[in-house]
Amino acid sequence: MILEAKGVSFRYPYREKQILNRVDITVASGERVGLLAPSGYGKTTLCKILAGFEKPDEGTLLLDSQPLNSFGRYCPVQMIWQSPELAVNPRLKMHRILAEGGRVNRRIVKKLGIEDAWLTRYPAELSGGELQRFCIARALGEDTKFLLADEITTMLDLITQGQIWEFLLEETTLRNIGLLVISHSPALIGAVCTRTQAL
Amino acid sequence: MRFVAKTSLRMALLLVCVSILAFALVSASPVDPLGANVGQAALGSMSVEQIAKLETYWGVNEPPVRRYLAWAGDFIRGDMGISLLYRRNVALVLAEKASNSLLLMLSAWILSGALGFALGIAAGMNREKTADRLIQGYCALIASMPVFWLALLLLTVFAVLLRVLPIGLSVPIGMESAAVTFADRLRHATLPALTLSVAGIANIALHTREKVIDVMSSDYVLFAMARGEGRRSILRLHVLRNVLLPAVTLQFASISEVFGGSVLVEQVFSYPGLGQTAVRAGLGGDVPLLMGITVVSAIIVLLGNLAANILYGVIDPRMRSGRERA
Amino acid sequence: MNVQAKEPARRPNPPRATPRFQINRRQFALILFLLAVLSLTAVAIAGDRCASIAMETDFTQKNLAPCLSHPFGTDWMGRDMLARTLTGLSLSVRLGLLTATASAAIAALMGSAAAMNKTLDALFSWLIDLVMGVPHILLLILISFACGRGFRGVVIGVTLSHWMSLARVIRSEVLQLKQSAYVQIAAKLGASHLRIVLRHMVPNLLPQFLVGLVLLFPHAILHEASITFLGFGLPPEQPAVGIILSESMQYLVMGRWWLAVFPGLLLVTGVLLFGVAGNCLRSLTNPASANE
Amino acid sequence: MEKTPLLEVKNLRIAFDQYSGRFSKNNLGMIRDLSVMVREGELVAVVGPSGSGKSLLAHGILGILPDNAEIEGEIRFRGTTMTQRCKESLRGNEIALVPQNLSYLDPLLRMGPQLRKGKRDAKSRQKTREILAHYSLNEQMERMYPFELSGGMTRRILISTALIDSPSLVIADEPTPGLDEKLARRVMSHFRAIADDGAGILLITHDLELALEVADRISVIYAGTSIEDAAATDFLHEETLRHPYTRALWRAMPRNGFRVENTAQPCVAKIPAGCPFQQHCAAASGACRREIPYRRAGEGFVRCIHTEEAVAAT
Repeated sequence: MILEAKGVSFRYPYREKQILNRVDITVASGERVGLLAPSGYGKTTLCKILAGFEKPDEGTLLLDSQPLNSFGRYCPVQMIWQSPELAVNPRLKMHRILAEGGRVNRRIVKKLGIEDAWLTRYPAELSGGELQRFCIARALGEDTKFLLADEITTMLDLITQGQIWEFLLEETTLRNIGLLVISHSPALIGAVCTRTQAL
Repeated sequence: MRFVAKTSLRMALLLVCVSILAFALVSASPVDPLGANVGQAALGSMSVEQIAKLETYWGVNEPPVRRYLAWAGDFIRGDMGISLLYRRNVALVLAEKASNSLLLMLSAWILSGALGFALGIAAGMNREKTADRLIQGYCALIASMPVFWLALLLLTVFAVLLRVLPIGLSVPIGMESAAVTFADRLRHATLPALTLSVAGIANIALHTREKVIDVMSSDYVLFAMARGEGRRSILRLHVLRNVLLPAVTLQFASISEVFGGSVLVEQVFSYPGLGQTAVRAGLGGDVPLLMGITVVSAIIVLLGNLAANILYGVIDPRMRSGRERA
Repeated sequence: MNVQAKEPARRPNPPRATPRFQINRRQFALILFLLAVLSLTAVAIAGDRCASIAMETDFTQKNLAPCLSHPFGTDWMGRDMLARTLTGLSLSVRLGLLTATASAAIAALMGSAAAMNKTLDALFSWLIDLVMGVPHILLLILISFACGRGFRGVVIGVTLSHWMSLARVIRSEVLQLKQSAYVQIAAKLGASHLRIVLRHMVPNLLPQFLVGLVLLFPHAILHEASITFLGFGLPPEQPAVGIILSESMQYLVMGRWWLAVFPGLLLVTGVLLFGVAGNCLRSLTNPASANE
Repeated sequence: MEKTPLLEVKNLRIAFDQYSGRFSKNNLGMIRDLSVMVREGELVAVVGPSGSGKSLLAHGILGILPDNAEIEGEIRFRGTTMTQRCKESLRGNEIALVPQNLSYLDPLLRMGPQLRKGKRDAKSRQKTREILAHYSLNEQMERMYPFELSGGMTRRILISTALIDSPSLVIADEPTPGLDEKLARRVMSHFRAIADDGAGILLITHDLELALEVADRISVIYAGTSIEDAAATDFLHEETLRHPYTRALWRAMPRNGFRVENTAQPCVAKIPAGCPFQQHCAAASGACRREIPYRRAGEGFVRCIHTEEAVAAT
């Protein structure tokens, strides 16, 4: 499968700055594309557009030549956010948050190092790194074909970072998932990606 | 400048809507203007022609929209109609009553604002200490107290038991209006104004306290402490600066509360101001007077809101530049 | 609790109170809340029971100062003031319940509708500004006037003039939830509209709504009393607190202070209890210290 | 032989009273046993995973912990023990803090008075101008509000707030989160320059790679406990590091192969007695559950019973 954005432009309402200006990007299944750009270059916005959270002002977004919303309710392109604290409902226990992603494979939960004791806790009782693991597991439902990782380990310490990336490489290779990695660390992108694109 | 113009326009439109709403409400009333003002007995003894003449005078048979337009047209020309109770031009009645109320409301507004702000700062800076608990307790008590009961209490204590202040009215009874001195008027306004002030403090004090606590637990005050700034410097440099604007804004926006309070207080003290007149107009079915008071008070309230909006929009640097960018 | 604090770690937020009082604060709030609710229920029932005593006139017992058999004294018709006040307060509490609930329902409806649709939102903010443009008491007078005074006028007036601030809270809360990352993500994960509302929106809104509802009671009760006091509310034969206090005015000058002081005191206590209940509920559901 | 110790923190413990259930409370130790030392002209980086209580260290030294915090242990400045009053008199002149981000500046105060803490005398004005000039910020900056600053300006302004007091100790609390690499490097070089001018710097960060570029020594924290203190040069090779967690950290660095193992910190309420890392350590034994001293090892310190020095000592 191929996820492609063509000539995407975007600016937030009431703000002058054009965030994205005619951006093209393509990610194919099994590919790991690194997107390298300094802060403030609309990387997160591009991610949100690719995952269908925002509509571009101009340009098209196609998955295998079809619009994204033609794939049913579960979106085959899933995004993992920079701050996991915002991505989970603070009033739900972790096992229910995990269940939001449909049937999440036991293997994924195990591989990510999610401990059983965490499942009965609330988000506020877990650290950022632990929460991020849940968000990743949740985004890896059976129908996920593309994964967008927006600075997902920036706030984490090196070891947690490494753990998460090791898992993601293995899992996306196994399931032939296309991965878009956004980071401002060239070292990380160099270690993880098969191809780099500048914005 | 465009912002001010835009806000003013919105307020003017709102005023029109308020008058429509008020007119709709008074028109919906089952109170029969003829019955209420001429009296059922008098009505019974009148001839059909006389009644018909009166009906045209009150516009009973005209559709409400036409009546409203006629009223609004007159109003813009400065003619608010004739008060049924006072048998005088509404504008004249309102001018007289408003001058009485103005003294009362303005002094209460300023006094409660200043005192409330000071108490709020004191409470917020001494969070969870005795001063704070006392102020909070006072505010909770006042907020749970009907204003008119507070007025009754003060009246009992100062006018009935201690006899230091007059019971009511704006001037001594039976005195020629020429002989009334400003001191007399002041003495008569003291109790009502005091009641209004005491009641008005709670809101602004609690609000200011919340803001002070927000500021005191902000990162920038933490950093100020880390930089060795003392309590006094933090108060002067950060707390006052960040709390004053919202407090003043709130005070402008709370003019409606002061007016509401004055209605009750004037009733208790038989103080002949706008509030008491509103009650009489309502009870007596005096539609032109009621409409006049509603529109005038709406003007006061909306001007207060306008002032609040402009204060925020013009003074706060963040809002200022946010608008320029937008 | 939030111990493995988020990075960047800053001061752990809650709770900020002094440690001395902290141990029991939560339990204390719960107990206080239950006590407040219990005593208000007791008043509502007691007042209803004394309704007949409140109407009994006994001219041999008129104008009595507070004594053992009549703790609140009697009025010029020899009616027992304690019974009258309790009946009045009971009426106030029940009226408050009715109007505050109706007002909160309007608020919930208006607030969530405004958050869902832009046109409705503009209309909504206009409507709020409009209602707030008329001083509260004057609006009550106008509505009461439109309804021809009496019970209906009070209920409609108080209901229609109290929904604004809660509606604003609900609106901004719904807007925030709609914008929140986790709700958007839930939609992308295939959750249905209903599921999002039930699982993400309602649980987050409910506590706010309940607290707002309870804190509406005091306002509703005070405004009902005020408008009745002015003569626009309940009819004079009804033993309502507003009526009692309004009648007491003419006797104050004669030194019959008990006619005003005790009924007012009881009303203040009732209103305070509602305030206490609301604040306890708020601190119990406060997201800053809840759920840990 | 060594430069004078400016700041010594010994066996610091910071705990909080917090609600653990709906109605019950307990006392949680966020910092359990932390020791660190900064000498004049030295840049020491305190590095640890998220939630290891690093920022509290800064707040503890400056005496600005929230009311419900308890603090134990010893903090010495130039050899004298710091009491709360002593901290209050030292902060803002001898000791300065460089905060994380813009939220630490008063949004309604222009930068000039903000930098001078409201002082109006000619001397402070002069000093403000000098410092702004030093960081190539122009004088118009003084008229600006915090929200008007750009990203790069913000960093320089935040550092300026500390230097206005000519402190002998600068504490920087996560000064680079969310910055791109170029900007982060530049911020770090500013700190190096300040240290080279003679001040001691305590740099609190989770970014080990960046810290290694400028720091003289690295102090590693795990689960609120100091586990190793080593010269930055020790991080060139895995063998010169002493604690198994530090070694795991080293292996996880992208340049050293990005190898990872599970090192998740235990939840604060469930940290075992003895070595906090024992659950993930291959060499863990029963002895690791006993109290383990923070002992000198070469130029630094380590808290592990398995290091060669420790074995040799017994």
